[in-house]
Amino acid sequence: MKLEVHTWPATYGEQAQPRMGFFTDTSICIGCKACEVACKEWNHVPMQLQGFTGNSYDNSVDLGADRWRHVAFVEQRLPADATDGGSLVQIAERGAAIDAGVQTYQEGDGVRWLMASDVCKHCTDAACLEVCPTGSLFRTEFGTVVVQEDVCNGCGYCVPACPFGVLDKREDDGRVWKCTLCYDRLRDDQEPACAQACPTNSIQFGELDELRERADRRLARLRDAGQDQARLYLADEDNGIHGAGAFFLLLDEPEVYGLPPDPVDTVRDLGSIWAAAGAAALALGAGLAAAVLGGRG
Amino acid sequence: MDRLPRYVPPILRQLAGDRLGLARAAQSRRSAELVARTRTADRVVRSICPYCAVGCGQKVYVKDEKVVQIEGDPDSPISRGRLCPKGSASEALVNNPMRETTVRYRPPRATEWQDLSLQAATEMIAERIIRTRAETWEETTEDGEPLKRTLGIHFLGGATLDNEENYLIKKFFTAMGAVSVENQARI
Amino acid sequence: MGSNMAEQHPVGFQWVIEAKERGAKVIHVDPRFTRTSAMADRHVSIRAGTDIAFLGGVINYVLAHRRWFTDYVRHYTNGPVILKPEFRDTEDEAGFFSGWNPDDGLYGIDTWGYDGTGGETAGGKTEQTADVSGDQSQGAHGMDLEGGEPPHYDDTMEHERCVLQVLTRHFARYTPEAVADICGCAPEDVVAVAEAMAENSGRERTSAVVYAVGWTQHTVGVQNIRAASILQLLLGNIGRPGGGILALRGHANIQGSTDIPTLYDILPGYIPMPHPQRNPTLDTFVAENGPATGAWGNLRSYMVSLLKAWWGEAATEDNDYCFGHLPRVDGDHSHYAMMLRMLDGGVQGMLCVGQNPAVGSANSGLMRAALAKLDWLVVRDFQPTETALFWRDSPDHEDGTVTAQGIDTEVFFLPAATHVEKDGSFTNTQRLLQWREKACEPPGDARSETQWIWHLGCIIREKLADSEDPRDRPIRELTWAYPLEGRDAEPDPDAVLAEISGCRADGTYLDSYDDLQDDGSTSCGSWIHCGVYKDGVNQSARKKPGTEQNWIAREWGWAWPKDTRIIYNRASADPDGRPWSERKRYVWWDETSGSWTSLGDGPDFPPTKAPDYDPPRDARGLAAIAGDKPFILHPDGRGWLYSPTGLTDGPLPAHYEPQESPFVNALYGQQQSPTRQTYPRDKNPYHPSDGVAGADVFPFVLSTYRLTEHHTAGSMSRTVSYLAELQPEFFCEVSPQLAAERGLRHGEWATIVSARNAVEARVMVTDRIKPLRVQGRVMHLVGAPYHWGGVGIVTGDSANELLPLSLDSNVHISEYKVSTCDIQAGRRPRGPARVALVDSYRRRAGVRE
Amino acid sequence: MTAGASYHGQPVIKAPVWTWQIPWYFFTGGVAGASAGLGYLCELRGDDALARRAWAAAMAGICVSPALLIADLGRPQRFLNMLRMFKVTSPMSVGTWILQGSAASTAIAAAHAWFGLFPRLARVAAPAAALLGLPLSTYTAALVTNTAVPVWHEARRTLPFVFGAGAGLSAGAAALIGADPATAAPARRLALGGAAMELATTTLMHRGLGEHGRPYSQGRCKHFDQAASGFLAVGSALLAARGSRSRTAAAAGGVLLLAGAVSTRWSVFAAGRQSAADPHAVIDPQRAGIARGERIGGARTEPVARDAAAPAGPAS
Repeated sequence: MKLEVHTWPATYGEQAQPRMGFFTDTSICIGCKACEVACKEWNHVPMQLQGFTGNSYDNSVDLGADRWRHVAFVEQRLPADATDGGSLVQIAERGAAIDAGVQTYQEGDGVRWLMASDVCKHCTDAACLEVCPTGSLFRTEFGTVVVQEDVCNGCGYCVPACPFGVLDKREDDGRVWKCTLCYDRLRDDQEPACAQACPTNSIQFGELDELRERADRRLARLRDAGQDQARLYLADEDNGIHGAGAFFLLLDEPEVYGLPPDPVDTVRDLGSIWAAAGAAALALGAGLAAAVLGGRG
Repeated sequence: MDRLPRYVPPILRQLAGDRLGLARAAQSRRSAELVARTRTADRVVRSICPYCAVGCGQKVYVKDEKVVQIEGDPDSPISRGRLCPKGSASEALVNNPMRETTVRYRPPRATEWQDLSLQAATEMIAERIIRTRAETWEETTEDGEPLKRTLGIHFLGGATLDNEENYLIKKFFTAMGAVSVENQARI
Repeated sequence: MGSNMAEQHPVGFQWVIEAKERGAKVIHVDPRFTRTSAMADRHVSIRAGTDIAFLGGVINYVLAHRRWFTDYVRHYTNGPVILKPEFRDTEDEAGFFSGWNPDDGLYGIDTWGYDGTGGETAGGKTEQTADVSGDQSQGAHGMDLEGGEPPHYDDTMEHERCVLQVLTRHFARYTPEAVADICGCAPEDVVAVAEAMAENSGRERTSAVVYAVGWTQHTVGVQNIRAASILQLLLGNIGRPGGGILALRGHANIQGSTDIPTLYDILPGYIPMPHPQRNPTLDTFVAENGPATGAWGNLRSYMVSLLKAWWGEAATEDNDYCFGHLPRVDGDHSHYAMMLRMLDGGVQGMLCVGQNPAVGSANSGLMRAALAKLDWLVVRDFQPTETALFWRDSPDHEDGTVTAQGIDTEVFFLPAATHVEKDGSFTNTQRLLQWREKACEPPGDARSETQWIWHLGCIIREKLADSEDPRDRPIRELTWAYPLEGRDAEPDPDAVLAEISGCRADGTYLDSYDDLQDDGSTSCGSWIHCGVYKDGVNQSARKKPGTEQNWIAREWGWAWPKDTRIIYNRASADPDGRPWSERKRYVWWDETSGSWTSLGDGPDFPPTKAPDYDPPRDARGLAAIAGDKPFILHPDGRGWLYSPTGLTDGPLPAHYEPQESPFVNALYGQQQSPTRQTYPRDKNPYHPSDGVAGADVFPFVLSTYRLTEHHTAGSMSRTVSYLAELQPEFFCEVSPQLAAERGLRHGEWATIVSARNAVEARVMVTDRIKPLRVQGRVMHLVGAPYHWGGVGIVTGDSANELLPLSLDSNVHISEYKVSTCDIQAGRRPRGPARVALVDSYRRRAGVRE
Repeated sequence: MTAGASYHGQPVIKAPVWTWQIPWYFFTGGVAGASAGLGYLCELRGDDALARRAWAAAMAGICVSPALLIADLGRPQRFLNMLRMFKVTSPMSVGTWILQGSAASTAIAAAHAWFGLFPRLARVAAPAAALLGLPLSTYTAALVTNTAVPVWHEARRTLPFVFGAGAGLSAGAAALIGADPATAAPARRLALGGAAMELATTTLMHRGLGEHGRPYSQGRCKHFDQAASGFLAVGSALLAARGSRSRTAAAAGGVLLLAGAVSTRWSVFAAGRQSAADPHAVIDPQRAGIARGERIGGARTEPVARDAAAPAGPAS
């Protein structure tokens, strides 16, 4: 069974807009968290005080109902002879310093500090909206995925369906919340709050096609400059979610940033899921019949 | 689906071109009519961020005489519409529930604040400045060189005061002979 | 260096990222690996407080390898100028310059001058004293030079007493190896940075140096910046696009509140406050404070125009334009000096406006003790700050050393308007005035400072209206009438700006400070701002979109002086007025029109003065500046590699250890800056430095700093939910090695102790903090952001509790960036036990007495 | 180099926010669904007494189920939004409609079985209830397997059978309690057969899960799983040995088997939470799949030349 879940742009007819998205280039993220704040301020997302986590400079922990942009901080020690440094620190140069016997520790080591702003991926194949029973989650005319706060009844199905752990239920509210890619601003031809605020343009907003081309050029440049670890994440369609509306340039493996290396839309397996459920139902029917009708008495 | 009136329930709208109910059919009335609050604001004025000295441009949206949104001003050649986390939190600074909007007064040795009108407070402060100035006035040095000042009053200003405010403060206190006017730049 | 730009000026940092994308190389020299380091091509970790040593190493490399920009240095700097034979360098005097007077701890500066000039003056004095605040009171200073020309100079720069040679000898001992041993970096680091700078400077290229309070908050703060100035002048990077020394200021209008100062020692436009004089006349003031040549040659015009702005009709030629109305300064009346005076009972009243010394000033405990000695205190802020609440809630109350009933101070809290609730201008970090439009009225009793000070002034003027006392004349005669507007009868800030900008007697507006007269026919509140209201238009309110202009964007806001976006930009052309290169073209001489033209900026130079202009010997003011001398604020028009005047602590930077240091000064016999201001007393004890008994009690270097997510002492961020949650708790950053040494566990608590106080912080063990090997020993750094206090959504101990007061004598700024401390695992003791803990440390270190 | 890495040990996906009502609903839905089938088949066979008991159990299950579901909603007053659409991609949506149909038809069939009401309607309603009861019993498995939770999703081929078997055994066991052993043979066969099947399919599921099945040997999940096996084994043994003779033994066996079915559902529920909370449960299998070359994964390191003319948006 193969379902055609790509309902955009077809269902919007003439009202369809170009698909909009984010390209988050983490190689120029300075970890300022302007995106987190601008998002909260625009969308009136409540405070979520979680105390000192010790997770480098990240005290917001993860994406969730009260955090639609989240900046990850990863501190890494790298061997001095690492030529695939990837960070913008020239680690190779450390070696000379060590030879001089000046640095007393991290002998042979350099530091790099990765920062990356995470957000809802607005998947092409979006499990959350597919499993949503109420239609609260829907795909907009911009190809984005939005929870409608006037519809959501807090069934919570989307929460475990999302392969990125983006959605969560707001405790005192009962509904599920996530990034809307600033649907209201988009309808007003404005950039989403996070992208507008981002000081270094690490978060770039635009038409997805154009962003993908830009990302390819950027990747080529970084790799030419010797950034062997640079990679694009979810920029293509040949992955388990058929590409994302929000994709990333990373400087290490996705899981280092808390992202799944191979995310898959669960609904891809819907055929086998329904088949198994159907078969099990038939088996149950057969069992019932056997028990009742097949007995000796 | 464009032709279907809004009161047709989503489950029926599904039949008209969104069988799986993943997109258009699921759109609620609120979503269909959603408007950004920057659009519905009564006016927008242009300001500058109050935190650091980069001087980022801000657009301040006002609705019903209340600030409803502050965001970066794309026209600014300094900031190009961008803001840092503090700048992005400016609206929350202005509409902060922690803001105190009435005068508080604490008499000597009291253990709690008391109420006081703004007018009374200003009057009392004026009296104290005059009194302290009189009591601590230095007319000349020991050598008879003119000093014409008081060191009995210390003014310490934050660096978020406007140029015009600083000017009036410096002008006024200098005329009063209160020379120790200082600010955050020293700190 | 000395700046964590990505964290503290993130939006400004977009331009660094953009430059980097275009191929610029970014180097970050800093004790910590910060978010700026993460974005840099190279991070060099140095010990806090050793910036002069590092820069000295870079300068030495440039000098030793003859990498300076010869034409620039020869024509535009005082490199060729020959100094007095009496001048002795730190090389000759074991770490002192000539003129040191050990009895009063001050320098006499007679020997520092150019050969053939008279004794240098500063504020009418020939000795640098603590009441003379370096450049801020001496902007108007400089030597008198006939025709604006130093008497003796050698354009070959070979003369042994010429500045370049003095410089070469002075910095010769800053070898890469010596520097590395002091800073804890590698010798290669010094060489690589110097080479990168030198390579990227010259006709075709320029390099910029960016600093912030990482340089200023030291006992040698001004000399840190002087060192950078020397480097940039040698490399020809001043007055040119892409060059310069960029001071990143930390507060929205901290630049403006220095230009139009709320500072004790200067008047608007850096005119010095008068000192007591035998002959207290305007003429004496001008003679003693203004050199005859250069832009300061017109000091009398600036001063008379200011006096006219303040006292209007009352200021006449007959009464010296009310010069006598100005109060005099004769000592250090700066913030910390006043707080100490307050502690001794010498100050009755204090007004804190948007400022929070109870957590924001160094040695906060001493600050609170001083506040308790006041009769009255006025605090204006958005909510009662730690300062407004010092009588009720403070660490001292928690310790049980004070009670509310025991504090006599009367406290007024007045709510303040926010930036969107008033019109007004901020001056950003690049001297650019930008106007803010009022969005709405402030709530409740909240008022703007303009409204508040004006009404307060009116009440006081009314009360003194009938006074016969001569001391009340200045306040009675003050020009205090402004058009009022709005619900709260607020003086129109636009009208105030117009007064600052200035006008003629007939009410027409002035275009620039060139128009100012010394005969009372012009009035101007701040000469450097003259023209900001040119043509009756608020020039700071210009907001033509940046996308509709070239990169200079001159129709956005207004920059002092004369709306100049790059200061001293005459230096962007060669001595003949041609661009140094096509690539770096900015301002150049246009022969056909006979004037300076540019890419869009105004020339910071007399517009029609030809490059070959040679001033007559009797010329004064700007007329005395030659056509190839860009530095028009100096009497000789040259950039000063060597500062013959203006500084209290020496004409050249020299490495001195911080007030508190675990190391001895490896370069000179003198440990600390000899002119630093210290206040040894019970509430402000200092730790012994290396070589003194007890130094090992506080073995670690402590550095305080800010985080992107918070603002200063936190009043504007700890109270804002979206910011509070991002950095909710006071933490300290330590290396894994120090953690192992002291049993500190990541995420748990540590107590940081100094002789001033003990505070507790969560522990962040991180590879970003590196132990460094200095003088053969391992040095550990304890990093402590200082944003917390007792008020707000998130609260915590304040790192400022730990710091001593030890000041740079030029500018009276304290050494926040480096002191020493100890650190222990676990939370701090509560109540009297905390006091006992600090006492035990004091005893062990022998600092009690 | 970063194999085994995670972001500060934080989970990659979110654990389900569902609370205690949901595992209970897995149970009550199964009871309702399979009991309807049992009731209808017994009616066909003419075993009216057993049929009435089964219809009663079905009725009880179908009444409790929506209550549990509504109680679990974040906004219970919006439960009607469940019927706003019909979405085949959402087992919860499909299940809601099944539940609606099931509830209506079961109510009619039960009313007829007990009180003789709606005889004409019941002729359609009873078989409808019986038929709808089958997917009602197994769609909950589809619901949980159609998520990103590895321990659930990877069991998508077996879990429906576990839930189906559990439904059967629950219906049988429920009908046994208080019934005359002499007339309850079909129920007993159903209960015993179902229990055997549940044990078997559970074992199959665990085996099939391999690495993904780690939660079943850890924490709360493990305890529920062990309890389920115990209850089912003891209940089955009791029932097999004495169930056909002793009313008490039949009742006790029935209760034990019901406890077993409940425990199984709780173990599945707990497994989901544990699996979601462990970043490595998500990352490692994905990484292994990439390493084996079975999957490309989300990241790529080489730029691709894009055909700029390729349309990806609406013609504009």
